[in-house]
Amino acid sequence: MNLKFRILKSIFKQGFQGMWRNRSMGVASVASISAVLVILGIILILILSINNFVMDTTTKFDEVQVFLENDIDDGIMTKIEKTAMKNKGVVSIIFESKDQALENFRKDWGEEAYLLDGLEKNNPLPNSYIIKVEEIKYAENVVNSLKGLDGVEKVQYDKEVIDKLLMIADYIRVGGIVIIGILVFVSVFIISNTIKLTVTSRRREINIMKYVGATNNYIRGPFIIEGVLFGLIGSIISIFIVYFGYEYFFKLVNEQFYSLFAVFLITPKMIFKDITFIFCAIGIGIGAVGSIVSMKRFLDV
Amino acid sequence: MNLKFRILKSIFKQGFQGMWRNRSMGVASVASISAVLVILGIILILILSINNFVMDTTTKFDEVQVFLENDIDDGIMTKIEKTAMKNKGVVSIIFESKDQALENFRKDWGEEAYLLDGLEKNNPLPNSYIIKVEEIKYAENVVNSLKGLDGVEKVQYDKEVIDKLLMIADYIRVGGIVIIGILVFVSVFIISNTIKLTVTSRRREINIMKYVGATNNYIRGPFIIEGVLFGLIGSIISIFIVYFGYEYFFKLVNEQFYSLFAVFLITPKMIFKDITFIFCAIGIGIGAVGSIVSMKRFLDV
Amino acid sequence: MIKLISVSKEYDNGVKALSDINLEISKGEFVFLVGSSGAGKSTLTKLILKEEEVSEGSIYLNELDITEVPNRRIPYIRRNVGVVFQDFRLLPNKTVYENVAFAMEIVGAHPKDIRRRVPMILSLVNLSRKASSFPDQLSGGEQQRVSIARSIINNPPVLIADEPTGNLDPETAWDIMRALVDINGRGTTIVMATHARDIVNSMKKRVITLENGRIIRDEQKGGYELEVPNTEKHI
Amino acid sequence: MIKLISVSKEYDNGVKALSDINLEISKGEFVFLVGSSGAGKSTLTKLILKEEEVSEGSIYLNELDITEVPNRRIPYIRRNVGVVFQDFRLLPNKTVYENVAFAMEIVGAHPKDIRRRVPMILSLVNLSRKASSFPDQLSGGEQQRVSIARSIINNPPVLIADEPTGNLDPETAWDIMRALVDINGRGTTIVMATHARDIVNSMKKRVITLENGRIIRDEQKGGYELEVPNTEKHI
Ligand SMILES: Nc1ncnc2c1ncn2[C@@H]1O[C@H](COP(=O)(O)OP(=O)(O)OP(=O)(O)O)[C@@H](O)[C@H]1O
Ligand SMILES: Nc1ncnc2c1ncn2[C@@H]1O[C@H](COP(=O)(O)OP(=O)(O)OP(=O)(O)O)[C@@H](O)[C@H]1O
Ligand SMILES: [Mg+2]
Ligand SMILES: [Mg+2]
Repeated sequence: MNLKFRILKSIFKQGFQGMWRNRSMGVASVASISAVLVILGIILILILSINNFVMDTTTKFDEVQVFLENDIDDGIMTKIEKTAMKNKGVVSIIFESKDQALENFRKDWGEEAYLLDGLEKNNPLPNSYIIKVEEIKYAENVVNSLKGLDGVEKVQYDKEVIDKLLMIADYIRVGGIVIIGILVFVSVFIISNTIKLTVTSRRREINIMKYVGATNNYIRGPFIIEGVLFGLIGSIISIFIVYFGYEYFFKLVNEQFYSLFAVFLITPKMIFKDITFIFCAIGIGIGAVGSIVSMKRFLDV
Repeated sequence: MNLKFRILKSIFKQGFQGMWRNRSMGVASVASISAVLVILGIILILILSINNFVMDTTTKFDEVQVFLENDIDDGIMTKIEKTAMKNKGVVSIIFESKDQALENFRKDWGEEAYLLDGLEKNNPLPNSYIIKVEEIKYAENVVNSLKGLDGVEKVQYDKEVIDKLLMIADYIRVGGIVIIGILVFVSVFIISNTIKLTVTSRRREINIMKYVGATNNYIRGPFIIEGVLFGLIGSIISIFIVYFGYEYFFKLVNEQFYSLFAVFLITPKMIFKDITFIFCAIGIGIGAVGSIVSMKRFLDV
Repeated sequence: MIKLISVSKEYDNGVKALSDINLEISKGEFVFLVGSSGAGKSTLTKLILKEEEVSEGSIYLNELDITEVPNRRIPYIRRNVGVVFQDFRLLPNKTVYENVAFAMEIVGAHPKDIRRRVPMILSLVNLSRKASSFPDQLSGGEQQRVSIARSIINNPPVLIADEPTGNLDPETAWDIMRALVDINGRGTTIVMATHARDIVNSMKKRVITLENGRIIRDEQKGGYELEVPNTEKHI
Repeated sequence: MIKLISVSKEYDNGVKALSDINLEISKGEFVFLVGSSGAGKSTLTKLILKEEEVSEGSIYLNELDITEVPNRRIPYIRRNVGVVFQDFRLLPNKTVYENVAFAMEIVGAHPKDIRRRVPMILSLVNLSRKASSFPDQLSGGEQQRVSIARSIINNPPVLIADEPTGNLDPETAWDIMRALVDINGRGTTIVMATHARDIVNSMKKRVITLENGRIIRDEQKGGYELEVPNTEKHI
């Protein structure tokens, strides 16, 4: 027990010492790790923002409109309202009178609004309920529950547009995951390669340790600690660069272009935790695993 | 002359030999270079595709509609046509009768088309010309030349939408250039770092050469050649991966989702030349410059 | 203690460095290994340390056939063998003190023992002043003495020294030899490959002479006598 | 040929390796440099090669003050000085043949000359069979001989050999010495740092003795006599 503890302590000492004494190589290696992670961060933000934008757009279509028959009594209307509210995900239900509807049309149409002139007297538009749902996926149920109900003439939602948007969102999500997956893979590859180059340049040292009678674990230990520290430092640097860089950019965009872009962009806060987690995991993980794997070859002596 | 040539020849020999004899390090270093360039390639494609998509969308708005007064004679119409055609960038000019316009409205409106019922008898829509321009920027001139002309009731184009789209396109282009700029910078950094690690691991060799009386240029030569070869191999590998990988992906997308995505995506052919050029420039350039810079420190002995 | 049974070593490039070596060294012996450059002395020491694998034959260390030992166990075998390498093999990023202490740390020695023993051994090889120097700040002979210090720090039962005096002046070389004799007197088996004719001749120990990878002479209380049967022309 | 005027060398870590060295070696001389381990022999050779900078004083090589020479010119100075390094310094990724040929290639020698001369020198140091081996496939003595071969391949006006026989058996060492004498006879100035008492004593050449960074003796036809005035206790 005491022996093991002493050996462990000595391994840690060697690890920190080794890192310090090889700092010129270490700097290059940490810099590469940071650089790769910065790239990963930029892409992550890019893809999350695109995703965000698409998701944001879909929420603009998250309503179901229920057109009512003319002249129905309050009982029927209450029943429709209640049925609608019973569905999961319903956020609000708003009554839109036929006059209001015409007015809205007029606004929407803008320059072509004159086409609607003269419709006021014999307004062909129906009264309706506009039901907002929390997320688009809840719309389908609402529609089904209301269809065929007494007093309901027609239930309408932008199924086509929504389906298309959801599909696009899906593809972007899948595409994003694929791209990020590739990037993570490539980052891992570059980082482990960097570690490999660092370890390779010290193969003679590893050999000497072996010949003096150090066990593989004893030799590996300090290198793993070094690798982990390099990875950790690299990821911390990249987290700082990505987070503050993006915060600066985000502010700039917000101040200069107001809402135009801001809605598309994911907020720095939202990504901070993810990035910290992902980066540390990659940096430290690859630092450790990379050291172990790249040493394997040199330990067989 | 002959002496210089012999020395040059010997430098080349050493370069190729050095690359071969250090191939295990070389593999790691080439792999890193390729990996970085592959990332760059993916991002390049992503950004170009987004740009493409936006540009594509703007071309959907590249038309000006000229509404005509009722019952004007052919002379006036010819004159309008001629004036329009005189503008730069006009591609086609198509007459749309009021009946045709109503029919189009009906199609566009889909479910709400019943609102138009009864308008046939007293069609309030005007006859019009639809003028297609090559690029959106030509629209403004067309509009100005036609405004106020005899028989022209109104000239309309989606100025607001178009301006917004053009602005977005601009921002995306700038943002894309910035991101790609950062990426190129980071790639350069990683590659030169990798070269540095490779060179550092051979500092002893460099020292020995110096002590034996080799000039700095003589020592540098083979390393530069090695660096260039590593860079070249790395970029060729990455060009292959990116090009064929993307071609495969592009085909897949085209087959599975038809036009839905295909229009967004830049075609592999379109990027091949750019990627080849950029990658080779980065790979070879950094291979050479990286070697020179990282050797500097070790040559001062 | 050390027993080689028809050991041969052929390197990957086809060089036959040792052929059919049979040899037995008992516990507590002091053996010189002599032979001209390239005769196979270092190869023999490398085989005992399992730095290289035998091509044929077996090597017993303390009754244990080390050619059969699984990789995992090799470090523990090496700890029983102190080695002075011909090319020193010091860790470049560790000071003299740390290089010597390293051999104790890997076996988990107590820090107190390390702090006591390392300075002692360093003063034995006359390097106390250089404790905090790095190997590339040392002269050739100083590096060699660090390697010697490291090899004996753990009181190994076997000590293999590959030309431990090649970079030392005669005076210092004799200091080292006295130290080795002292260690040998306390029970350590010593095998020393050397070219130092004076030393071999005056020590009157067992001398094994190698030539072209074969043992051509093995004498108790022998001397340094090299016949080079098939030399190429001399200038 | 070589002239040192009140040269001192203090290393970055404060070690004073040489103090106030005054020395003149004429063209064609053969000089032994002796002294105990750490006396400053290698430091002296490193200064002449400009591997290290002097702290004080000047060094003239062929009337040229090399301490004043701009960096750019250093390689051309080094080409006039063949060196056998104490630690050999062979290029690990080049074969024996290539290591030796390298010294010729950097001066732009004609390939025909290289192909003729390299095998000649390799056979001189008895390494013809090892021409295509890499340094780490050689024994210590073989590496040393490659280093010797490389140092003399260009017929340099000055040859500095830092313990060129440390890893060689006496027989081979004498072969090398004979070769050096031969080269010296053809006009090359030779400075050889060594611990080989036998060789120094029988050659009857000029012997410069260093102790603690100072010249304590400088004798024509001298012998290897080291007094170690202030040694620490011996065991
Ligand atoms: N790794 C290797 N690969 C191939 N051949 C080798 C290797 N190591 C040594 N040899 C060859 O094996 C032979 C014996 O080498 P060894 O190092 O045992 O000689 P040695 O007796 O120690 O010589 P020295 O006194 O010069 O150190 C030599 O011919 C050498 O060239
Ligand atoms: N790079 C260096 N940095 C600091 N001190 C050094 C350096 N090189 C040598 N020394 C010290 O300078 C002194 C002289 O060293 P030098 O190598 O000249 O000795 P030497 O006479 O060649 O000894 P040996 O016979 O052991 O090779 C020694 O005390 C050594 O520790
Ligand atoms: Mg040997
Ligand atoms: Mg020396």
